[in-house]
Amino acid sequence: MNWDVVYENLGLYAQGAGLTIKLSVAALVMAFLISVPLAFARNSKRAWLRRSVMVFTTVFRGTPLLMQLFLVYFGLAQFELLRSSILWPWLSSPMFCALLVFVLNSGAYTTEIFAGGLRAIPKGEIEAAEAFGFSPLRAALKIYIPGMLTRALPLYGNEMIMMMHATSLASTVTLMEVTGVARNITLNYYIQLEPYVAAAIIYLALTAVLVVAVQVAEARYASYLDQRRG
Amino acid sequence: APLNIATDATFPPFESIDENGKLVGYDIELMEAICKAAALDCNIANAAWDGMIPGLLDGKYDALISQLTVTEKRRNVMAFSDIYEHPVFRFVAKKDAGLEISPEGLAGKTIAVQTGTPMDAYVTKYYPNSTIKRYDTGSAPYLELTGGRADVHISYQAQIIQAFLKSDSGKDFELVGPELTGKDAPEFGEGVAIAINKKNTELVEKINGGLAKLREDGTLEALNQKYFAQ
Amino acid sequence: MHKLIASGIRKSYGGTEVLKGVSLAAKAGDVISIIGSSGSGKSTFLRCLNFLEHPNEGSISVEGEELQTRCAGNGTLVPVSQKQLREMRSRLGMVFQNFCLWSHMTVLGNVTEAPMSVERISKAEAQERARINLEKVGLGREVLDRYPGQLSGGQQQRVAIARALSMEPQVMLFDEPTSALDPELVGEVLKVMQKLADEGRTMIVVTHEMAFARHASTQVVYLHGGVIEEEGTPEELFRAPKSERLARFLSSRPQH
Amino acid sequence: MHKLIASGIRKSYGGTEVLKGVSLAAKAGDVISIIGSSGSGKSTFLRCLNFLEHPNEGSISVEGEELQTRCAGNGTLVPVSQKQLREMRSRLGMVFQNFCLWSHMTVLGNVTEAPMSVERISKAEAQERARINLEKVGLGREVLDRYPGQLSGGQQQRVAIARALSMEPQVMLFDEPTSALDPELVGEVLKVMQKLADEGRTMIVVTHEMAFARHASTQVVYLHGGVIEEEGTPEELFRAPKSERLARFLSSRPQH
Amino acid sequence: MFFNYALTILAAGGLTLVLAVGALVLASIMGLALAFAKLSRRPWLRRLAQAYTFIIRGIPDLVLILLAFYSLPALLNQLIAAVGINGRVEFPPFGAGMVTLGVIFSAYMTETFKSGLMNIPRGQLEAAHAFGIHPVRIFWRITLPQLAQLALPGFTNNWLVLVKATALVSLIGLQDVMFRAKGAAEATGQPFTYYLLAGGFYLAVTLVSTGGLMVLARRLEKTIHAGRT
Ligand SMILES: Nc1ncnc2c1ncn2[C@@H]1O[C@H](COP(=O)(O)OP(=O)(O)OP(=O)(O)O)[C@@H](O)[C@H]1O
Ligand SMILES: Nc1ncnc2c1ncn2[C@@H]1O[C@H](COP(=O)(O)OP(=O)(O)OP(=O)(O)O)[C@@H](O)[C@H]1O
Ligand SMILES: [Mg+2]
Ligand SMILES: [Mg+2]
Repeated sequence: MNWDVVYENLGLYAQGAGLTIKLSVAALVMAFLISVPLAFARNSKRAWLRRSVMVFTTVFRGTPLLMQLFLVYFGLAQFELLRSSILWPWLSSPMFCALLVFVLNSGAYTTEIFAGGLRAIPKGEIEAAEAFGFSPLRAALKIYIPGMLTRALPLYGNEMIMMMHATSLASTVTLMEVTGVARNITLNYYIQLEPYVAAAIIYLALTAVLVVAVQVAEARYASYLDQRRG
Repeated sequence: APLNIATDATFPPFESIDENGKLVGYDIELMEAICKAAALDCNIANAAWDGMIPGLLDGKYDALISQLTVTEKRRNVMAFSDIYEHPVFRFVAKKDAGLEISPEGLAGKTIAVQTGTPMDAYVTKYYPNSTIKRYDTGSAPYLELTGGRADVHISYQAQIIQAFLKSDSGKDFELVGPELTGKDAPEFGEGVAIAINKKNTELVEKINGGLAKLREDGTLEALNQKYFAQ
Repeated sequence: MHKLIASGIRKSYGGTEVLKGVSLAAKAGDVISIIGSSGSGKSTFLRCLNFLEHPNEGSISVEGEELQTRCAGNGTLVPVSQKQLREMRSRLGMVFQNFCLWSHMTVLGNVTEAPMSVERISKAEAQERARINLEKVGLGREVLDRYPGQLSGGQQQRVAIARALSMEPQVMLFDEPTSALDPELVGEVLKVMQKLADEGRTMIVVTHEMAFARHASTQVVYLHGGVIEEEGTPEELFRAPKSERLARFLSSRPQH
Repeated sequence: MHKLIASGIRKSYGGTEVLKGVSLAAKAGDVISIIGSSGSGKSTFLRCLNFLEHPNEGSISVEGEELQTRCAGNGTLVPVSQKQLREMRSRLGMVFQNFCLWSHMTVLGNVTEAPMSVERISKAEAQERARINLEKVGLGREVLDRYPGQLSGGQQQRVAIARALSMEPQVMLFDEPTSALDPELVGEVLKVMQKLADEGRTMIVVTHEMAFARHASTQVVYLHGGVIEEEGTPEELFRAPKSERLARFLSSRPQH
Repeated sequence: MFFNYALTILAAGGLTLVLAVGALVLASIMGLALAFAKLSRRPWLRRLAQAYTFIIRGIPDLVLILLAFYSLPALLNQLIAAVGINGRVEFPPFGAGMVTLGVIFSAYMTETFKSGLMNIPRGQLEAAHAFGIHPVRIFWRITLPQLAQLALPGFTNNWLVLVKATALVSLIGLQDVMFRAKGAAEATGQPFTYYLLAGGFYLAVTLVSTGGLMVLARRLEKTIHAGRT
């Protein structure tokens, strides 16, 4: 076995893990923030709003993330007009492009998850809030969002993990996160198993953090879903 | 059963697919000729780079032909046929960019390379003061050149001409700097050869036999003429 | 001034008309019982009063202010101003037939949420009020931190009543507020309602408790098939029902 | 032979013991009313009878056959054989306090599902039975194709009763079967239950209807705080309650 | 030229779809079983399912497929050699790819189905049990129709990710849409053209499948949420 190769490159792995965490956290936080309002819009009574959100989620869920990243990072750069615009300093940065795409992509999936959570709230509970004259904001904060999040937690946990794995695509735009580091080593040392297993261990550890966080949140906030009885 | 030979057909003019999905290119023609000369029953398959070397080590593939440069490190894990070609490496940059191709001249400039290639190893070692950006695919560095994110790119001269300079987007670019070969830096390797599973010494001999025949009857020379004559 | 006026409420589901023009006017301190057989439209009417169900026709005013409505595409009335609707609703407390407690909140959360969110009173004050109201309906401190799913049916119903009380509304709408309660508690809850009535609070109560309708209300409305078949003081209705249907309805009550 | 025997049923939630050893025996034709204040454990006990709630201690036999149980890790009893449990349950019909109709099935679907699934009778036969039972509880053909969400509270409750009847069970367990009904219907449904009793069917009824407990049952059990505080014939209990608590419970019933 | 390349790329669509559908069936069946295990009363079963979903979701798909296709047979072959039997284990790429994808997505499906199951009103299941209906029958008649509706958003998400994850099988020598698109992109130096074409293929699959699932959802929603509360 060639574990010493991994050992020699531990520094690279640490940097890669740092970047993976940075990308995941930033993407997840921003995707969360855009998904909550979009989930409401997705269930809106107004057809045009509902449909526009649906177009967004369909396009971003419907095409490969790699392609989205490719188009934004390499594609936009081919337009002379953009290169000379004030947006260029951002668009020329791989970090910005990768984050933009991750947020939109994960936002699309998360929107659908949250929208489903909203639909699972018993109608009577919503009517009760209406009957008391809750303002839309208060009803959202106190009734809809807690009900939605607690019901969507297991699915949202899935999405967080998938998003974290998906950050591995950042290496296609030169951001050396964990998978990129592992790939680099396999290409340079012609060993396949060890570098990827090392990467897997890092992902496993990060996943453990997410899974435990979701479990704690479930136990703390979603336990009421277990206790209902007929 | 026929021999399974893999190639990563993303590197014109050496190996790529034609519009019908058929494998074409210098390496492909050579391999077919070798098989014929050595009376081997061969099946050349298109494979992803990341799965190729494990496939060879694992016995799923009997040989690889994919412009593999022979290096010390690679010899540790696989066997090679006799060297059949000594590739020329060149830098490419925008016309009239006035770059001086030397470690000092490219200091502070951005060099794009494909990850894990001899070119990567070369610039990593000799251009410490340049920013080196690494990409998964052969074409991405060209997009970076045209998009203005990279100043120079280094690759196989034949590939630069075929994949970039001949195309529309490459019309503003030109080859720059000296022609580099294995004699200039050990990173470029001893030359290009066919990789064969270490245990299969018999196949190494058969392939070398075929190669020798091609050398004698002028087929190899004809191939070189066809692909590399300027 | 009337606390609540509903006039000419009509409501259809699909093709069938469930309410065929029902009107009602309640002054301060009025306790109006709505009785009638199952499926006669009692719940639907009560839900129209605070526009949880959009009627097809009719109008609602609370404390002299009429809710502005316009006709939507599907033939139902919709409020012109959501703000006005909200404002109006906050003056109407509602106890649902099937409780509709917020399942993700504890009992304390259920009872403190509305005053904190709508009236904007402090947490401490809301909790104080919650404790008083829960005590009124006979619930002790041990249930405060339970979720609705961990309560017995009667406990849930009482939390729903306490939740409605917590808003100190001008008009209370009750949909069978004692259905899941044992006689002892029925007595207790009715006493609470009586006290509210004495305080001058207006109440509209859909009920199957004839005893309550008879003894505690100032007016009784008998709904049948989506129309008011008969209405009047409890005296009038229970002593000498004019309609034959009402007479039959009243006579079939279990013999004691 | 006893139709149903429960002995020494104990049940805790977390730390609190809700049932502290409750026993009951019902012969053919017995109508046993379980009364008691809210939270006293009535529903829990009824649910233990068909093992929807796993008791911590105690045993259940139906028609002389005892349900085999063993102690699970968490201190509750679990059935040894799921098949035996299923077989036993199919002889016990249950009407839930909050109906628990299957929301994705129409009324007809709700009422035909169990006999078709368990007894394996034909669709036509099940539908025939369904119509008879729905008629018994006063529901006409117009509700057959509605979903539970489109029914009034009373209608839902009656569908739940019809659903339980459709299994023609040996023993019927009712959890407040008339809570959402108006007096007229209460009368109707009680008549149905009376008829079932006359047919010799055994019934165990958690109820707040003292009239029913008094006039229709052969035995009354008063639960308080998880123990049987008093039991006996309705005569004994209603005429001369021995326990002071029961006396208070009975006296507080709304005055007519 | 474009036309022929496009045909070559789209011809791989069949492989992508068959692979994805096969993996989906496997993932759904396993996911359902594991979801029930996660909600089981038996602690060991719960923990087993938890460990499974944790490990499978924790390891990147790429690593899992490399391990399953290259390392696992190598290990088996070493074992076989050690025992002294003559012969070699070799996994067929198509089968191995489908099974690996199925296993990976079964872990995600587990969470999806679990949350759906938790949102079915408990009382309705209790009612079914109270009549002595057989659990299998309860599953088909009561649980599944409601689960189908509740789990649909998560299920759709998983399916869409799965369709695109089939691109991983290029690592084990299979040629899917993305692999061919990359081949065409590199051969012609026109990456945008061919990646957009591949994107169009996936989008079409998405539109057709979400359209179908939406019709299904609407039908289920009509029945379950008809009326109030
Ligand atoms: N899941 C649970 N967790 C904790 N406590 C519970 C749970 N379920 C019920 N309880 C408590 O157990 C006690 C008995 O409940 P049960 O439902 O049997 O009462 P009940 O006699 O049927 O009352 P009601 O007449 O109001 O329906 C109540 O105090 C209730 O709060
Ligand atoms: N969403 C709906 N779609 C179709 N019909 C409905 C709907 N909601 C209610 N109905 C019907 O409207 C009628 C009136 O219902 P409502 O709930 O107002 O009755 P109710 O008087 O409150 O009866 P109960 O005393 O049983 O609660 C009933 O026949 C009911 O079936
Ligand atoms: Mg009603
Ligand atoms: Mg109860």
